[in-house]
Amino acid sequence: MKFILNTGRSITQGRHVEHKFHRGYSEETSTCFIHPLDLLDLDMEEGEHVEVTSECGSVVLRTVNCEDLRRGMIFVPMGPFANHIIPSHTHSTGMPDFKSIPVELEYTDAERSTQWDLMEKIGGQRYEKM
Amino acid sequence: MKVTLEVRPRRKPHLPIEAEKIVPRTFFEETDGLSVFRGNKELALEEIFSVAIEGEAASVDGVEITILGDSSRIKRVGEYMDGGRIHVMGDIGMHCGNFMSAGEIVIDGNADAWLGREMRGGTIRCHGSAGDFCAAGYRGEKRGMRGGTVEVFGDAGDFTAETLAGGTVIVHGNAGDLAGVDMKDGVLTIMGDTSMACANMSGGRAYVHGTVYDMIPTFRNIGRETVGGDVFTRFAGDIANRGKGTLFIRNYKYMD
Amino acid sequence: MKKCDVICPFCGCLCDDLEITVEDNRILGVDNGCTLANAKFMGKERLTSPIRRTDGGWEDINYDEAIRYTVDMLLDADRPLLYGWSGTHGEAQCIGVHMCELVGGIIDSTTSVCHGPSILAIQEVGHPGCTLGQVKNRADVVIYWGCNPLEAHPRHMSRYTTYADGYFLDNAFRDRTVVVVDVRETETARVADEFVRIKQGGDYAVLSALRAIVRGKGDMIPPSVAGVPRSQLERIVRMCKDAKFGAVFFGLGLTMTKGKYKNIRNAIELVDELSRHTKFTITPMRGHWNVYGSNEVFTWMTGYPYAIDFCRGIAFYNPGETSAIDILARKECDACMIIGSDPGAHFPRKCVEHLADIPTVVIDPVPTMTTAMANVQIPVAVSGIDAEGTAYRMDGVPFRVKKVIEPTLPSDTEVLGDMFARMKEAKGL
Amino acid sequence: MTELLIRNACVIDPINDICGEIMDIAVRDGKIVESVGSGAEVIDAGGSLTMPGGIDAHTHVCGTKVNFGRYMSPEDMRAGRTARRGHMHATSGYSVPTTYGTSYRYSAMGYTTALEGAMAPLEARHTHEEFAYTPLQDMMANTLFDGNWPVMQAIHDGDIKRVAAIVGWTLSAVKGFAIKLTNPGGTEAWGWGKDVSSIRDVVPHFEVTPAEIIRAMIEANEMLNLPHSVHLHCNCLGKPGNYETTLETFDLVPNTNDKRQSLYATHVQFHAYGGSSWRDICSRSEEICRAINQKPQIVMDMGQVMFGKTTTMTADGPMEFNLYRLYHNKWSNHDVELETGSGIIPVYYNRKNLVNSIMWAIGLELALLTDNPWQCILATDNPNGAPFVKYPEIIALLMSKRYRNGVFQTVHPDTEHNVPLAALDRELTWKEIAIMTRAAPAKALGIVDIGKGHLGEGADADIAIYPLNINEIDPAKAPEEVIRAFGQTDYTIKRGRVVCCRGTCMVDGENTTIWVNPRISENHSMDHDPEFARNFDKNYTIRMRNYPVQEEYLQRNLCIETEARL
Repeated sequence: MKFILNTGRSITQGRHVEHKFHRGYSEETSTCFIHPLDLLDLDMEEGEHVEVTSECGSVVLRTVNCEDLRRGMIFVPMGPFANHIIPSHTHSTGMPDFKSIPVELEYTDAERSTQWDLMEKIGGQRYEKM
Repeated sequence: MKVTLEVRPRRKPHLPIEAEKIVPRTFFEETDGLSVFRGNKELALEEIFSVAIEGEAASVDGVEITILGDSSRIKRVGEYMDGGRIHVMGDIGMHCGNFMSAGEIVIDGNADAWLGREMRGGTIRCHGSAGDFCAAGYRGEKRGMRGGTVEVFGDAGDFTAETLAGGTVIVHGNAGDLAGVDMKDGVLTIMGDTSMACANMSGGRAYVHGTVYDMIPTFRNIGRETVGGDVFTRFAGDIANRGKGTLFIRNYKYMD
Repeated sequence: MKKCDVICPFCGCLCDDLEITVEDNRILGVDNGCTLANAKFMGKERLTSPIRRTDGGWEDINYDEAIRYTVDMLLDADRPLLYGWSGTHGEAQCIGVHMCELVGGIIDSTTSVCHGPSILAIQEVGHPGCTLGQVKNRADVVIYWGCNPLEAHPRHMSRYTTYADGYFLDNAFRDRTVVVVDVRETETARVADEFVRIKQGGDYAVLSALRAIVRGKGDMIPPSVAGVPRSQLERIVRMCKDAKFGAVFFGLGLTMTKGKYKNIRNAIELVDELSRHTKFTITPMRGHWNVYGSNEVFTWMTGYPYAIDFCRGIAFYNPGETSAIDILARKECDACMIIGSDPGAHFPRKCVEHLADIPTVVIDPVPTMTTAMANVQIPVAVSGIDAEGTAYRMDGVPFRVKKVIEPTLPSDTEVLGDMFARMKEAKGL
Repeated sequence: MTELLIRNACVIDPINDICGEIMDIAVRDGKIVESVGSGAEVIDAGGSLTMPGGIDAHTHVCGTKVNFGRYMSPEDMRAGRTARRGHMHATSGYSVPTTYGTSYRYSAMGYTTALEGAMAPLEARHTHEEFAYTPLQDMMANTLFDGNWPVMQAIHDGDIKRVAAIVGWTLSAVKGFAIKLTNPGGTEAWGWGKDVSSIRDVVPHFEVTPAEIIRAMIEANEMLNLPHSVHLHCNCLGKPGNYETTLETFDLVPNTNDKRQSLYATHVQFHAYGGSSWRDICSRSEEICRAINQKPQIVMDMGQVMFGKTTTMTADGPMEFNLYRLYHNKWSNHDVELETGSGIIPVYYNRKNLVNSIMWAIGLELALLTDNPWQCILATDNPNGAPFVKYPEIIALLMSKRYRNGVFQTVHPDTEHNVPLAALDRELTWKEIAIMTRAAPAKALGIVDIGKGHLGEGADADIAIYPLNINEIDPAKAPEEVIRAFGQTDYTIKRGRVVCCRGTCMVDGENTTIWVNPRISENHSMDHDPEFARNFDKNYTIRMRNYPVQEEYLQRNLCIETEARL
């Protein structure tokens, strides 16, 4: 099903900004807030995972009901998960479309990655000394 | 005088090359010791291009520059061009034809952003597509392109003809968001579709032969009018801005 | 021991009334701070030594090696990018500009992914603004547009707007009308007097409609604009015109959506139009702590607020071309130094991928997502906790942030100062 | 110990009554001395005009408002860019250059000291930060009090001592130099989108008038024994007919200080308009100068307008909004809580425009009609009337009737019916120019005693050597020589070091911030006033404890301590 992806700050994301290797950060930034009726249409229950796919990739997120949203829009707190699928095009303004990306949602039984997994996938090296 | 510049392969092919020297007047005046920049490194023209020059020119208009190879990251070609001809066989990087006042630039491939920025005169024809801010202005400057013609045979990006203040812009394909935004004068023609066309326009004329999506709600519908055999809806605006522009549209759709 | 009137180093509000309890050079508690401030002050997971990426792991190195690596990297590069700056204080940003000028690189701050578009708009039409105290003491209409202060700037409403006392308002909470415009019904929207729910990407159209209504041309507006009934727009315009002092705050909901900086331009022009009827001001909700300071410093030193390209010696400015996202996505830099920000977490993947391809140094107290992309990371003291310096609030008011504990690591100023000295030496200056 | 000897200097030093004498100047450790040893570095001035370093008594170059002018103007930035070279950093900008740009260009013109015209106390740290990056001039900051709440409350209560105590506390807290009033009362009214239209209007809520503010501040200024007088940007700037307000304001000023004026009226050109609208605006320079000539207690600066592009910026928020409505160009505004306002718009002064032509003429008339050059300082209210790089042209206009007439031919043809300029034959002398650009500013600012504006023994060795022989050049006949020479010194010497040589700056530089600290007895100090502190923390959005500018912002600095008489 087609949705518009919106990203932004959340207070939990903000609390973890200086603690990005914590599980809490990973949890929060890999959450897909979605209208309960949309979830119903997807034939899914809250807490199940979705694969969210944009023109430039896909990522697995965990669904959470949220009636703040209009139907057809999902919200993902800003972070490495959302950015995994956000196109880099800025319309030559310097600013990517962090808030209005057309995406496709599909149920998946796959596990979510960790933030370090995502980084390693694109050539990074995890740092887990702490 | 025929100048042929063929782009050589580079070790860091993505780093842009700034080549504002590639303009007919430079070659008309002096062909030796020309340089271009890769980032902070000044390089001889020959390091980036294989250069061939044939013949002499009696005036700047007698100089024709042909650019071959992958020139998609070569920026500022034709900046301040005041005569002669540049023919780009492939794609061209940003800022091609900045401040151009006369002469002709023909691009067979695509042009990157800011094609013909703040152009004053002359002609640019781009047979592929043009990037964002095609025929537009500079940051903070009230007036963008002021004269000349930019014709794009493919699509054009967002903010096409932004702050247009004179001259003619023709896009044969579609234009991105906000074509003609803040335009003040001049003529913009889009044969395909665009969205939020001519927002905040204060003067000039624009024709959209396709559909305007997310039509700005503050244009006053004047009625139907036939232009060149096609029936358009004529709008006046942008009323939000005391605008005195005229917008002709074949089809439009508001975001209601 | 309690330290009073401490300035928070988290968001652009720069709340300066925090009380920090310190014993044995350790922070035990934070009073008056929001949850974000608490997390920042109480954070314990700092790096204690510079690290270098090895084949499949990390090793500790000393400061001398780490600084040498960075200096060599920047001096060797054809087009280095010096990015970040919002998490550090002004004095360090000044050194950063000098470094960039000397090596011939590009300097950009997190502005380009927050209020860069606002700056582009301001450069077209100006900015009718004010300090936050004007709003606190006078504003009877407050509009939050595309922002969610309760989550992003948790004390904004209690210090400066809704819940703050106002000198000219008898009962500030009752006498102020708060309007929220958003696509989501956020926490902030729920406490507002009026919530305007707008369709995604419809901000520009709604702003244009409001401008036309203010100008008395409302008759031509379609009955619904981007999901908002005309009657609601008309009500809001009445509210604004009747205000004694109106204040608009806007966030990334306006800068990151369709229309980009032209949305902001439209919002500013709406405020200009309203200024003909009553007092109105507009303020961007700057997010990352000292991001506004980076704009101030870059501006007085280079002439431009962000995205400055010194490769050709003179300053060249063209966001969209010289801004960090574009440069990384187009692979147009060949080395990168990152300080006081985390593009690994906050940039689109394609940009982060390029960081993995080029030599990258991160200057940051804690491991971040960008750490994964770094060749070297240099830990430093945290501005506002164990380092001091200047920071600018979202409204341009400068503060001197203090140390609340004694540092065990060098500050940004010291690390960058050392780098700059070595660069000058290498260049024979 | 470093020593320098300037030989064969043709010196004009009005404060020491030296006019065109060929002499040597000896310098030791940054000060002018009687003589130096044989090991001193020698500069042969070869008979060139040598004067104390220039002092700009009113310029906007550092701080929040100026920086916002830069921030919003990338098109101005690209109009003047230079790359890093030697000791010089990269610069950008024309009308609002970067701090380095400002500093280098002033230095090339022989200017070594400048007064920032307007600093909002709340944002003082910003001004001081920029001072640190304006390395080749000693800097001081006018501190804005035009809409200061506690001050207006104390004036309303009739408690001038309290006014003085608040001002003293604030100046010392923000490391300011002098009291600046910009459209007094008007900036507070602008907090509601309103303005005052005369000095008798009542400021909303605070129930005081501009006249009361001005008078009280003059009195407080003298109680505090400040080196400079009140520095006033009169009400009604830029409005046709405003000369009446200006004259009424002048009538408020007592003659209370025998060392200097009691009021400094800044950019008076903008306050000398007759008429009732833009259609019948005319010059009232004669009336203004008649008043000035009768009132030694007032010193003014010209506020000269020059044709071309510039940026206007002032704390006078409502005035800028009026300009915006006139020009429809971009407009910025920045009100500062409890203190003041500010506004910025770019303008283009067009010689084909009658109003602009009249403005241009009025500035010159003020200088030519003021009998005593000590009472009229050369300035453009940089960048409001014109960028300071236009000073050499202004000097030429004042020294050459022929040049003036030539330019007059190019302005709007109706100008001559609205201004007396064409009838003025006066041509200023070298000495008068020296007074208007260094001696009078030093005296008016009260910094002669700390060694500014003259070349006597003990003075700071701030010296400008211009490539010009005054015995060979007739300025009336060779204005282009005057412009060239004043545009670029052979040597600009600051604190005994050559800092700029033919336009190239030779050192990184390190300026001095000059500020005042009035000593106020404990029982009057705001530090011990619980009511002040309570209201401060209640009304400001900054804690009182975080408000003062910390020592860290003063690198080199010179504090003028005064004894307050409360």
